[in-house]
Order: sequence, then structure tokens, then C-alpha cells
Amino acid sequence: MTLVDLCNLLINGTIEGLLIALPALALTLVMGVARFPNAATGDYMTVAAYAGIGVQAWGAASIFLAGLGAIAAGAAISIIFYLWVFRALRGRAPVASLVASIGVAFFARSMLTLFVGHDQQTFNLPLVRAWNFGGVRLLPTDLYVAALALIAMALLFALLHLTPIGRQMRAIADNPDLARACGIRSGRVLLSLWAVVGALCALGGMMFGVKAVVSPELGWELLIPAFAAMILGGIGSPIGAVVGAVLLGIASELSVPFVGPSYKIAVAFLLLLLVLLLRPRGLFGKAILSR
Amino acid sequence: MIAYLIAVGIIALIYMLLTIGLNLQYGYTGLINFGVVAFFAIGAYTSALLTLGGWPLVPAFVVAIIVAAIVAYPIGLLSLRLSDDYLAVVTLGFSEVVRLAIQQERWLTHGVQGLPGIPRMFLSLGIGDYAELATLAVLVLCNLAAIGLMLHLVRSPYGRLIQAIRDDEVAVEAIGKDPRRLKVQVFMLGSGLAGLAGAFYAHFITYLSPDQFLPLVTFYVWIAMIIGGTGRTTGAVAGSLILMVFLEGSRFARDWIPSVSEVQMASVRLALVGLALILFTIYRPQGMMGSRR
Amino acid sequence: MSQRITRRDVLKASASLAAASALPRFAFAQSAGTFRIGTLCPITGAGSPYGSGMQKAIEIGVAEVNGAGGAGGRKLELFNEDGQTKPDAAVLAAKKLIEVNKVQAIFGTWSSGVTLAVMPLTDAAGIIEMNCSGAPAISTLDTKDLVWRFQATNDRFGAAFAVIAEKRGWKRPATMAFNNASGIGNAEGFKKAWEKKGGRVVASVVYEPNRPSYRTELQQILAAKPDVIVTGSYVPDSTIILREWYQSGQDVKWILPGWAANPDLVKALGNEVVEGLISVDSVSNENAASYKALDAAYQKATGKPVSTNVYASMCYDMVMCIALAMEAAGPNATVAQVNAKIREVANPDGTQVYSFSEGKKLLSEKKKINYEGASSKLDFDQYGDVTPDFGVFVIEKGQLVRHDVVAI
Amino acid sequence: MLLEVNDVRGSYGGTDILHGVTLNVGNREIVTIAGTNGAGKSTLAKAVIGLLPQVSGRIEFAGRDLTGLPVEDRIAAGLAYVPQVANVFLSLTVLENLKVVPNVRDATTRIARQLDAFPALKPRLRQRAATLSGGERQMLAFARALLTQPTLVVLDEPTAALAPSLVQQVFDLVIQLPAQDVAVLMVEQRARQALAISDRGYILDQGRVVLAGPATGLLADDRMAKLYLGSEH
Repeated sequence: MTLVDLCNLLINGTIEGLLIALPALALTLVMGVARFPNAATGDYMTVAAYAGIGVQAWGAASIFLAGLGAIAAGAAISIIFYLWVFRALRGRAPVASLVASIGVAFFARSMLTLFVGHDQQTFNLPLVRAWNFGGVRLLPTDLYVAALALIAMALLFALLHLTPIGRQMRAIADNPDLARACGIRSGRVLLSLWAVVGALCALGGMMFGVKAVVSPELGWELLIPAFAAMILGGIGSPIGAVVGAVLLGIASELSVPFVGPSYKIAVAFLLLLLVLLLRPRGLFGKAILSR
Repeated sequence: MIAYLIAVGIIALIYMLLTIGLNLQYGYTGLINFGVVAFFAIGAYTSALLTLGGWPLVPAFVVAIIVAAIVAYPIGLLSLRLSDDYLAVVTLGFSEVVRLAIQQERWLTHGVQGLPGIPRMFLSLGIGDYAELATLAVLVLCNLAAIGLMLHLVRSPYGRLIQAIRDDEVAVEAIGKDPRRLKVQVFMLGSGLAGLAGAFYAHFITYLSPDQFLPLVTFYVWIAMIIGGTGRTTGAVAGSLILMVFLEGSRFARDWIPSVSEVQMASVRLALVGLALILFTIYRPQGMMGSRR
Repeated sequence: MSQRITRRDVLKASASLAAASALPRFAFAQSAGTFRIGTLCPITGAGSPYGSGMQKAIEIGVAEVNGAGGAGGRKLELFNEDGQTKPDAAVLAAKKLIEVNKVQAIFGTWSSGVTLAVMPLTDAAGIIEMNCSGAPAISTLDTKDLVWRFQATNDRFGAAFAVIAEKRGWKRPATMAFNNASGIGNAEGFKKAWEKKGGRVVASVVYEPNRPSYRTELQQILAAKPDVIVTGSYVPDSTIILREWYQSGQDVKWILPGWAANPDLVKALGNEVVEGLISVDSVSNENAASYKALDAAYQKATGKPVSTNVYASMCYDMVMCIALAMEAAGPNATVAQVNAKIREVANPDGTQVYSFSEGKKLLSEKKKINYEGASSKLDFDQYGDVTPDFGVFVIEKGQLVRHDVVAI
Repeated sequence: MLLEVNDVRGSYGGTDILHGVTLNVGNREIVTIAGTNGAGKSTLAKAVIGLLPQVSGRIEFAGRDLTGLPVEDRIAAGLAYVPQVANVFLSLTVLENLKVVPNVRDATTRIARQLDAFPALKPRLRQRAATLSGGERQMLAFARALLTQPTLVVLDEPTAALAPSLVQQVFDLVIQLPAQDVAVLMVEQRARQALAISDRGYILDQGRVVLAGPATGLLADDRMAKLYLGSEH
């Protein structure tokens, strides 16, 4: 393997990791604050991506408008299912919410396919050639995807650390009883949380759709990698989710020359396992979720 | 109709074995295993490969159970180190790795081409259609045995200890028992049951391929357990039957709402399963059979 | 139309359900005046992009046959189930079709896994199975000659790819295969045929479905500097691979199977990317009246040309074959008698016919016919597999233009 | 009376713990609830603040019925709570721990004033609370609880996790509260030291009040000595 190949693999891995980072962030936020693994995360992405396609098909050719439409749809579906399902399950065992979220995933996806069918869709975006730096190829789209992912993450971190509602989210994640005892009204905070989660999913779904294709199984298939990224980084840690996702992306791409494209997924899990054996709560995990 | 019901019954009973195994792991011991399908697959492929290699069915079944239980050993050890959510994802990942291995190791499993022509059970007896009835009967017996074993375990001092682990691990350590060994044993026992279920599955469907062992199977087993009620043996029975009614019953719903196309019906079916899950967890959290949790 | 018949008969059937299930298995010919066909198209799962179109095509075929007064004095009756592209779900669905609906044929299984799992059931029940699967094992496991394959085997596709690559003078082929039976089957079929010709495949890669990017896989292939890449792929992954290849700017030719390189792919990528791509498919009779009629009906039903779904025309041909065979076998023929007539109406040595009514007319005049299908010329070999000629299409300005026909 | 607790019964995790507790706290009064381990002291504190899911009986605060009100509304009504051990947000900085409290009028000034009251926190404002010592955490918890200008603070074992040398420090903090118009309901295992700074006290045993009265009287009562034989450090 030459240095050029290595660079290309690193780029691919980073981009794939950043794509996974957004749903992983959404997962880890819900895990940290609402305290259950939300299996519907992927399907929120799918619904939002289709909403983006819908905006484009409706006549607005601009990818920017499509993105806004997707974010609105993502936030809406996320809030609807919170108000209907997850709010009712607060205070129950996490596994109840987990199973309900599998139900939400099925329900959301089936409602989607009922109306839009099973055909694949693609975003209408002009194709541009890669920039070639002596064999190291960089796709402008990839750069946009990476930039967008990084901007979204920066915004999320600003929200969590610089705004009152973000601080309250972190407080609830840290110690829900104490948060209540401080007078933090979790209803309002959770509503914002789910809106943010929906928007993150939507962005992730959009970017995945731009990079690949939009199909009804888009998000569901991303669920396991996103879970792995969250776990690797440590549950409830946003930084961890991003680092975990990028690490898994790079590790699996770098392993391709050695184990082939099929086992690269297994390599990602092997890495996960190794990390967990050394650090049972992931890279950035703290014992804050003691149950 | 009867033969169809027998077939549905066989699949339901296979899911029941899986659910009983998971119920032992989660319902009684609190071990979150999201890799049920891995042990199911291991049992299925073990028995299929052995019989295709000329082994008789009975020893193949036994080996399937043993192999599934042995593979569960290291995962059981892992469960000692990891807390719930981490264990859930690790087992989920493990099941995907098992599927990938089945897919890639073509010298053994034929990979994505799959294993066709796995011998049916009781075919050599030459009893034709009654072979499936016999399969059903054996499955009923196996489930009864599993339930009996389970009830025996629950009522034994050992079983009370297991449930104590679920409720308070420290307390068990305090009375001088080693919960770690029990946890691993329970994990292996439940996985062995999944292996047995896999063997039945292999010899009923007669064709195995890696894409039959997606995490969706695991989710179905969880759904069956939750709907039936965790921590209850009757819950596993009721849950897997209800799951089957949902998955298969919608075929007949199709005949009564003819204005819906088959494509739409597929969506409607999935929507109903999803809706049932949502409503069950909200309005009947204890499951059909109630629960002490 | 077919819907209405279905409902009425379902009601009737369920009324006499208890009685029916007590009857011996082969008694249904007397109890029903229709020929019952079950469909097991992949409505959901991996085959879902094709499943509903396949089912639609079967419905179009059934409507055509029934509109022409039925076949062999009987109308066709449809019972639709979703095969879910899952062997276990398909087994239960097949059991239901066989035991509850008493179907005499099952049409439209797609993935080889589903076909391989359903075959033992149809063989045991003595009914006809018609599929669009590619796995070679299907040929040999069908012991009763009741299984008919409307899709060329993966080996045949691979061999056709090899002939095309040789004709165009390419020397350094590489393969990329989707990791399923059909994808790998195509790539390996090509490799086998190519190496038999004394050639060498410079690189091959098998990739996983549902990835956001195939750059790494592509990079591996392109590193071997191939002059042509042969794929066993589908539309979604081909979309991603070709887009990334185009953006990388490396010069190489592509040969794709027809189910991947179709108008949907052109629409997804735009004309520029797919320019010059070679799409290989079994030759359909695009110019025949029957194909045009199917295309029109299909467009009306789905809003898309039938060329977007190769399996749709295969499924349509299933109905035509069975109907013509029923016509040839005469009134009240058993399943076995109908089955025995399939080769007779579809294989050469008769007058070529392109539609059911045309064939029915000739049969009534006691003439031999040779149905030429919408999907291929439809000649079955001793395994019940089609041996089609392959059309070589080159995408030019967004249109699939046929350049050549290859016989193997 | 500021707080009136009337025949409160409550269970935790399925087991009944409180069997009808009646007590009250007056304005600017320090009231200690003492008792052995498992007597139900912390459960009582949780019942008052609203963190106990199953409660029967009546809890009145400043003439208002609190029964059935969620925690957030009780805080808004003028209660504050410092839980045992997990009393600060470990992953938030010291400053964030204070800023996170909602509905504080003129928050910046009030935070500044609290920091003046607890100068030890000042150099550590940007540090995560997890890096604080037990005593510092307790100070932070006090500062946070007092931000909302409560009229009654419920303290759950404020000295539980502290080194013996710090215990008196905490009691010194408590004793200053009435001067700021804050009454205190303190659950404490170190009965003697707590009663020494209290106006009145209640002794809980197995979910019931077994002794009540002015702190000085309780300290002198030998029934208490009997109850506490061996458990006083």
C-alpha cells in the first residue's frame, strides 16, 4: 500500500465516519438525556431525507431548501413521537422505550412506504470531478458533507455549552433527580432535545442521501454503525460519539486492503470490543449513567 | 388449511424456544442479549452442515445446542464487565459478525449461495404429510421441556438466586454466592436453547442463507417477550403466539380489505406491528401475562 | 377486474374451507372452475424495487388472458402474497397459497434463496413454480421438472459478459460484485468464461450492500488498471459506484447487467455519467406488438416504462406461458398435463407468436406455436431454464441503444 | 407553620417505608430529623420535596397544599433541596452548576452574591464539579439551593460523605441560614451534632416518629441515648 492509497483510505474513512457521526450524536443525546437507545433514529433520517426529495420534486431545485424541508420534517416527526410515545414512557425501564422505539421505527417507515413506495430516489445535484492531488482524490461533495457535519456539530456543542436550555439538557443527563430538584422543567427541555435530535437525524439523512441514494431502508441500515459509534465513544458523550464514528470509519476503511470489504464491518466491532475490554464505558464515558 | 396452520405453528414454536431462552437471560437474570440471532444461526448452520455431511439428525441437534452454548461462553464473560446498554450493542454487533462470517467463509457455509437441500425431519420415515405434524409434536415437547426446566429453575434455590441477581447483585454477593458464574451459565443455557431453535429451523425451511439471520430476528424475539410479559414463562408462550398471529394474520386481513394493493398491504402490515408495539408498551407494560416487574 | 374476482372467490373459498381442507390434494380441479395462481413477488425486502412491478405485470397478463376468454376454458385467478425477499417468510406464504388458496402454480419468486426454499414445497405439492432467480443450484434441485426459470442463469450472464468483452477487444477486465448469490454468480460466471478463453481477471472485489460510499472498493479495483469493469450489481449500489467513479475521473469502461443499467439508473445519474455504459440483457422483443402492449399497460399502471424492471416482463411471460400451455392441454387438464405443454408452446419448431390471443387462435387451428416472450425468446432447456440471446445495449445520450446480439 | 406534614405514608421500590409521619417546621426554624439507618429519614425528605412516587397523606407549605404537585412546582413555591451525596452536576463546571438553575431573578448578581458567601468556590468556577472535594461540593450545593431564595431548605444528610474535620464546617453554614430568612429541615445521622444547632427535632424509627420536641430536651432525653446506643460516632 502506497502513501497515496493510505491517504485516500483515510479520507474515505473520515467521510464515512462523519456521516455516521450525526445519527450517533442523535443517539447519544437521547441516551444521555432521555435514557434509552432510540432505535427509530435511523427512520427519522429516512423520513427527513424523503422530505428533502419531496421539496426538490415539488419544484424547489435548491438543495438548500431541500435541506431546510428535511430538517423541519425531521424535527416534526421526532417531536410527534416524543409527545405521543416516549413522553408516556418516561420513568419506565429503558427497555420499554427501546422496544417502543422499534415500533416507532417500523411505523414511521411503513407510513413512508405507504405513500412514496419503495423506489430509490436521488437528490438533484450537479456532479463535479474530484480534485486530484497527485493521486490523492478529494471530492468537493465530500468536502461539503464534512464541512456541514462539522458545522452541525459545532452548533450542537454551542447549544449544549452556551445556552441555558443546553445546560439544562446536560444537567438532566448528569442527574435527572437533582435537575428536577433545581426546578428544571424537563418537559420543555425534552421537547427541545427531541427537536434537536430530529434536526440532527434530518441532516444526517440528507447528507447520506446526497452521498448515496435515498431508499426506505436508508436509516435502518445505519442504526448498528451509529450504535457502535456511540458505545465506542461512551454513552452520553457527544464528543465521544463523533470521535467514535470517525475512528470506526477509518479503522474499517484501513482494514480493507487486509481483510476485504466484507470483514471491514467486523473489524469495526473488533475495535469496539477491544476498547470496551480496556474501558468498559467507552473512550469518553463517565459513570454518570449509573443505574 | 391444516398443513398451513401446522407450518405457522412450527415457526411459532421455534420463536417460542428463542423467547424462552431470552426470557431466561433477560426476564429472570436481567442480561440484555441483543444477539439472539447469532446463536440461532450457529445452531441452524451446525445442524445443517452436520446432516448434509451425513450425520443423523439427533446427534446433529445435540451438537448444535452444545456449539451455540460454547460460543456463548466468552460473550457471557463479557457480560460481566459491561453494563446493560454496552452489552446490548456488543451482542448486537456480535450477531452481525457471525452473519458476516457465515457470509464470507464459503468453504464451510457456501456463503451467500446458501445451503440448499437440508434434510427434512422425519422424512426417512416415509410418512409424507405427517412428517410436519411429527415435527410440530417434537417442537411442542421441546417447548414443554424448556418450560418445565425453566419453572424448575425458577423455583429452585438456584432460580431464586438468579432473580436476586436481577434485583440486586450486591445482595447476592453478600450471601456468599458468585453471581458471575451464574450469569455466564444462564447466558449459555439461553443460547443453547436458541441453538436448538436454529436446528429446528434449518430442517424445516431446508435452505439456509446468511440473509435469514439479520438482527430483525432478534428484535422479533424481544417483541414476543415484551408483548407476552418479561420474567414469566407463560409470557414467552403468549408472546410468540401473538407475534405469529400478527405476522401471519395480516395475510388474511388482506383478503378482507381488497382495495389495498399488495405493496400497500406490506406497509400496512409493518405499520400494524409497529403500532402494536407502541400501544403495548404504553398501555400494557406488564405484557399480556402480567409480570412482577 | 381481477381484484373483484379474487374477493368473491375468497369468500366462497373460505365458506367451504373446512370441506376443502379435508379433500385430497389433487381434487381441486373439479372444485374450482378457475386456474389458481399464487404470486410471491418480493414486495418488501431487498427485491422491493422490483416486486410490485412484477406483480403488476402478472396482473396485466392475467387481465389479458381473461379478457381473451380465458385459457383452456378456464379463467385465471390470482392470489397475491409478499415473498418479503426472505426465505422463511416466503415458505409460510407459499404454504398459505398452497394449502389455503389451493393454487396450482406459484409465480414471481425473485431471490434465489426464496426460490430454493419454496421449490421443495411446490415440488411436493405437484404444482408449477416459475421464478426469476439466477442461482445454478435451482436447475439441479428440481427433480420433477416443475420449476421454470425465466431469468438467464448467472453463469449464462457471465458468459455473455465475456463474449462482449472479447468482441470489444478488452484485455484487462476487473469485476465488482454485490455480495449476494446473484451478484457473485455474475462475476464468477464471467471469470470462469473469461479464463476459459485464456484471459485473466486483473482484480475482483465483492462489496457489501447499503454502504454510503464504495470509494475504497473502487480504489482497489482501479489500482489494478483495468480497461473494463464487469459488475454484478443493482441500481442503488451502481448509482453510488458510478457516481464516485465519474467524480474520480479515471478512464475505464463498464459492463453492467440490465437490471442495474436501466432508465432508473440514467435518471439517477444523468446522461453524462452513464454515457457509453454497456448494459447486457436477455433480448426482449421491444418491437413486437405484445411488448408494446405490455409497455403501454405497465406505464398506465406504474407510470414507468417496463424497461425499468426486467423482471416485470419475465413475470408477464409466466402468465403467457401457462395460459398457452393450458390452452394446448385442453379443458380440465391437470397441473401435470399443463406443465407438460410448456416447452411445446414456448420452444422452437412452431409458428412464432407474440401474444396470447394470437397463440390461442393458432392452437385452435391445431397448429404448433412458439411463444416469443417479452423478456426473451423463451426457449426452455432440459432444466426448465431459458437460454436467451443477450442484447448489448450502449447508453447514448441517456437512451439504451441496442448495438449487438450475443448468442451463447 | 411554614411546613406541615400530616400522616404521610410512602413506599419506595414496593416496600412501605413511612407509616404515617406528622411533623412541622416554622419560619426561620432549624428542624432536625434524626434516626438510625433505614428509619426512613431520606424517604421523608424525598416525600416533602416530591421525589417519592407513591405518597399518601397531606403536605402543606406556606398554607398551600403540595400533595400531588411535581417537584418543579414545589421549588417554584419556595422549597429547595440538597440531596445526599449526588448533590452537584459532576459533568458541569462550578459556574454552570449555578447558572443552570432556572427562574432566578437577576441571576448574575445573585450568583455573585452566593460566590461571595462561599469564597472557596471562586477560584474553581471553570472547573468541573467532579474535581471538587466533598466539602466544596457541599458548598456548591448550598449555593445552588439558595439561588432561588427559598423559604425552606430540605437537607438530606449534608455531612454523609464528608471527612469528620469538615462536618462542623457544614453545620456552621446551616446555622447561618435562618438569618437569611431560610428555614431548614435537615435529615441527619449525626443526631447530637445536628440537634446542637437545631431549634427542634424529631426522631424517626422504622417509619414512625418516636420522639419529638425542642432540641435541648431531646439531647437530654435518655430514651434517645438508648435508641442511639452504639450508632453515634
